[in-house]
Amino acid sequence: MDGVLIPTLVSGLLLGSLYALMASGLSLIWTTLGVFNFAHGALMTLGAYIAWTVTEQLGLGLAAGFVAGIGAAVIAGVVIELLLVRPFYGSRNMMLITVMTTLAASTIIERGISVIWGPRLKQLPRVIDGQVNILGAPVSAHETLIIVLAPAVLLALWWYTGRTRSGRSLRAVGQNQDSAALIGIDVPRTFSLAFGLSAALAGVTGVLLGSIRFITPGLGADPLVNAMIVVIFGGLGSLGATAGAAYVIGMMEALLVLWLGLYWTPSVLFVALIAVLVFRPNGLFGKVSA
Amino acid sequence: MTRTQRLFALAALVLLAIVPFFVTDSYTRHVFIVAFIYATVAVNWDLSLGLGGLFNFGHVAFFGIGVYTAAILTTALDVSPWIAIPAGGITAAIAALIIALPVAKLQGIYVVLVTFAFGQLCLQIVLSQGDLTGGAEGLVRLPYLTIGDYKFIRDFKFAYYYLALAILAVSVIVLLLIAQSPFGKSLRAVRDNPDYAASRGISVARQRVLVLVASSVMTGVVGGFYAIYLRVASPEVFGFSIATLVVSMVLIGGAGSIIGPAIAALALTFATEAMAGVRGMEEARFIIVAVAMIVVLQVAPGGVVDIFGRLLGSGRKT
Amino acid sequence: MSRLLDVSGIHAGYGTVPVLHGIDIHLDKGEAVGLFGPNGHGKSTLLRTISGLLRPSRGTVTFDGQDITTAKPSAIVAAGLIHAQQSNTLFGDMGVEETLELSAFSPRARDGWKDRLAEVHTLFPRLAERRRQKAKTLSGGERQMLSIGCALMCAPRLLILDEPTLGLSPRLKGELCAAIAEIAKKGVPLIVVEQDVEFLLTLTDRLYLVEQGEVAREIDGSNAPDHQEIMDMYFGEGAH
Amino acid sequence: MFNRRNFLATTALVASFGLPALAQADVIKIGVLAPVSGPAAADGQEMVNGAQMAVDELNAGGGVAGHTFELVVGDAADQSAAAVATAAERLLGDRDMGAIVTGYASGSNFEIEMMAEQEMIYLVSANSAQTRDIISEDPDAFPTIWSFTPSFDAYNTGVLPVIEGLAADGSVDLPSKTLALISSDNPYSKTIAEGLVESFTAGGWDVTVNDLVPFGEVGDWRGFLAKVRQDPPAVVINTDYLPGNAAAFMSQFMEQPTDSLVFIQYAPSVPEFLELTKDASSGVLYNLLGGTLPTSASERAKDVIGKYVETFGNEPGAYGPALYEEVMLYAAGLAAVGDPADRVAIGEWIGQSSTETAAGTMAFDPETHLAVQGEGGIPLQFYQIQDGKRVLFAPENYADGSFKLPPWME
Repeated sequence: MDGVLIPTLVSGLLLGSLYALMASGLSLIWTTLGVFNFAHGALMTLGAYIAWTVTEQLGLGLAAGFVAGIGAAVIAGVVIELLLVRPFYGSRNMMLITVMTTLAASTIIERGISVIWGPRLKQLPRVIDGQVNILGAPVSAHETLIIVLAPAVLLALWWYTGRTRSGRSLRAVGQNQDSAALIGIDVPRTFSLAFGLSAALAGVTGVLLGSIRFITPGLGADPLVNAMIVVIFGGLGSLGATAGAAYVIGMMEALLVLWLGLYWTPSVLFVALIAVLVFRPNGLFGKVSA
Repeated sequence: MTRTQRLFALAALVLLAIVPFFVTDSYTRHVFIVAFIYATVAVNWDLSLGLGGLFNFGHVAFFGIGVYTAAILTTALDVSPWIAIPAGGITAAIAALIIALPVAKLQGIYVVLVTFAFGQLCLQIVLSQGDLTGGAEGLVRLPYLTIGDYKFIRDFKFAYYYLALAILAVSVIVLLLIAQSPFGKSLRAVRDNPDYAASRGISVARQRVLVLVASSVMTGVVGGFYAIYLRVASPEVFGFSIATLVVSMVLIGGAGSIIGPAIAALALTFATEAMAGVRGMEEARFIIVAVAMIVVLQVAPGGVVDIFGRLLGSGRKT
Repeated sequence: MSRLLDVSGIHAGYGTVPVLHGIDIHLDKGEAVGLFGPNGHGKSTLLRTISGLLRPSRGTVTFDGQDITTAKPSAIVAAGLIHAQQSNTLFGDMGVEETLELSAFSPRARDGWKDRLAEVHTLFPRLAERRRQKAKTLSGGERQMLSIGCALMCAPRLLILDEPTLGLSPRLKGELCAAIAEIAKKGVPLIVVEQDVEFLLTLTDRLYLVEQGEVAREIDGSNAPDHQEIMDMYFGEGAH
Repeated sequence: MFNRRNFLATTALVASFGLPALAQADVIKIGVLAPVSGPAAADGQEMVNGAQMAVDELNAGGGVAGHTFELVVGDAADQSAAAVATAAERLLGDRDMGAIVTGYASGSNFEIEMMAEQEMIYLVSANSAQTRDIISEDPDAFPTIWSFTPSFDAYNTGVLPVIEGLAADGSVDLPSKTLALISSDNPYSKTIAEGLVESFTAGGWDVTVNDLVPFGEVGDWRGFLAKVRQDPPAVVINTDYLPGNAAAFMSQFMEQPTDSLVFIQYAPSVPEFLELTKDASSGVLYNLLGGTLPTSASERAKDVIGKYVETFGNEPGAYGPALYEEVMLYAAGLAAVGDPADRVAIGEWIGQSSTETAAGTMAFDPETHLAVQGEGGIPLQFYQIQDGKRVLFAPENYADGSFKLPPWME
């Protein structure tokens, strides 16, 4: 069984890492603004395309590509906040309206990418070539990097929101906007900050994903669905709950693939998801009462 | 609904009813039929989304369930398409009851997420039950409608046009009646003032179950019609692009107004078709629809019907 | 004496519902002023307008010679006008110490925040005891202390307290009133909203009675009412 | 099934104002029904390019029988029934439409019946199983519908002889007759996988692993590969045709390769697959039915690909040349018949024709309206990727190289 189990666990870890990176961005915006950003996947895609253009077309190297890709995602994220989210603050159905506007943003970005870059597949070079041996299972160095990098990013995020002034201000705004404003926090600017930071996470995920999968205009669509499952499982609450849920889902998915085959895995995940919500309406790690 | 609006709706219906006598080409009639289908899905979605304030992201799944009900009944069980079409409404209502169980208890974004997951689950089931559903390929060559010797595919879509229009008209009338019933009023009251429910002892859970089931029936029926009309059922009906398109119709038309989404469905279908004829606009037309939706949400949150209402000077009563 | 705060002719409300109908109040440097009046007559709305949470439809607010009518709340806080809200729940999932640290947010408040933290701890020893506890686990009185503590961390040049003793037991209320008196003694200009007019009379120089979104009466040392009069003001003439 | 002659009789009355009859226009429109937006846009735009290239060439040469051509695109978008039907209706409604060409528009080819009802020339270049199922019941009812893709049966039966041939001539040493197979849940991959299993078991082989993945993006194949590594088979086959999935499969296989031949359906033929997998794919086998022949093996292919690269700046996949050839074949039919309004005659002429195309000799089976496969028809081409190049090693008459032992088996 060892020969199968270890690679499966590594798969689970890799999936969990990718989900954690994506879902933490979603969760960050949700906890700060109460907005669910359906354009998160499209921001990932945008980051990957910009990184590809800078790396491959302009030939400026992968490092420059990464910076440009993440930067582009951040700019797009802030623009979405300014144009598509900010006008609806305080309106009765803000949460639902912003679901629609961010969905529209994702259409615009994805279709726009298709117009600009054309439909042909692209791929970024890997950050590191070669292989690493994890407990006897060979894994590509690039994927190992993702497995190591994701927890590091999450830790940095945790440290940032817990220990720094601007990070704490994000949490403060998420918990009580009026009180935050009354101790001098610029609430709208904090919203932009949350969107920018979340978009940066999307960009990071995008460029990492862009070198293990082909880059297409729909690169972010599937991961977005998975990240949504993660945040539902996690209960959209804290960073810890989201990250925990990400790794639980990643492992579940890998083990389900092993036991049931890839075929039934998505259906089982969806059923599990709906079941979790029936019994725990605020998610697996969410608070029991609303 | 004011007298003006009722007159307007009646005039529109009469106008649409005489269209086939002037529009004789199959293509334009087809675009009308597709617009009626989308309009039916949109107005029913408006019941739960606009009037009920329930963000049911799985509404298009009811449509897909209707599509596959009709397709499976006619192919696997040789049921007459005349029975298969309304059967779509029944299965869609059953599905609505099932999804209402978790939805009744959930709040806000969780409603969005769980109904979205429901749509994805339907898609997965269709893909995995290939023997019955045809899997990713779908089911083709479904039987078409006939009355005696009269074949619906032999009249340049004359009869299909009226059938589609009838389904839409029935939907709109039923929904307007619901909107004006005590149930519709309590829906709006709860939507606008959640505390009202508690003070009046209204069961929000029961309301949600009712609203989901009510909005699913005609959606399933028109799904059945879609399958029989195009003679094919394929899994794209559960996809994101149809959901996005129809929800833009609801919002551009004006959520909660019933008539608005129907107008928007016609307008958007013809507008995107007009753009489809232009080389190089293939992606851009989707961008234009998305931008239009954003602009409407920002400039006229009540939708185009609200703009018309203001122009006509008759206040919108929802 | 020079004017610190001048609120003149403010009209404000929520949506289409007007609450304030041209209210005027003012405060001089070194002064403490009380506001009282029946609930729902616009006291909190007035404070929200002053601190920038609500934009008035008409009228002006001037703080220390600067027009802050349309300023952002963060800019108003940065100028030193600090407002501690009624029944402020603050940040439920944040620790006590963390909240106090964060409250020294504006550039002006950052200087000497450690000294001020020590002062807050001296004023409210309980906050020091509870430093690791999350705000939502605090009792009502402790929450009020934290709210005032946070306001002090902002380095106020004018401190507005909205019903700081609301819903507290007499013992706790006494404790808080003493702390507020302590703050006033240090020379921080205060605007305090309270139902307990007698406490206000001991604490402040002047009182405004706010009714129907207007100042119904201004009271200073020269026309201080007696207990019966206050009760009448509150409950109307026919309340007995 | 409806019958064409019945159809004409029942519609004769309305036909006078309803049926779009081709006017005697100087400009004949040629429709491309293709997914030019959405997830399959890469294929769709290549289809448009190929057809455009043919139209431009025909017009530059002065047109055919006094007519010049204009291209009209119908977007099949996400390939939903509504999108395909609407686009098809739009093209069919155009009275100047002479023919409609495609690689594929819907997954089910249901639009074939719409085309047949209007007696529209419709040349398809994919989904031959669906085309056959629709046409074979009553081939006479579809005189204008022809498939450039031959039956996929050769995909099922053609692999085993080639692999056993390699073992027989000593090119590779197969330690056992075992096969591990994984497929994706779409009709194309699944049908081929089932056919392969049947043909290998009939040949006395053991299928040790037979897995299925849902259709769509699959980034992680390690579950399947773990089973492969536990008990290494002689041959590993993946019939998932999506290039992204295939690339992930190959790179994950190469993390710890087993002593097996690796065969992947279709995906390695997509241009990007090579650019992106680089050395990871060296040694992998694939085959193609109806794909463009290598330029070294066919003058025609060299000519068409050369023109395509010159016009659009990149190597085409299979659909660019296919649509080019479709338009060219229609033009030849038009030249022979002369009257663009007589679409049935042109369709019947196409059915009788036998032409040299970039994919091989194009002739059609009257029973299924599919391109004829094998000798005198479309060959099943076997390729191996060798150091970033595609090498055709079977059949021999088209070969431009020979099989080499994959690097991981050396």
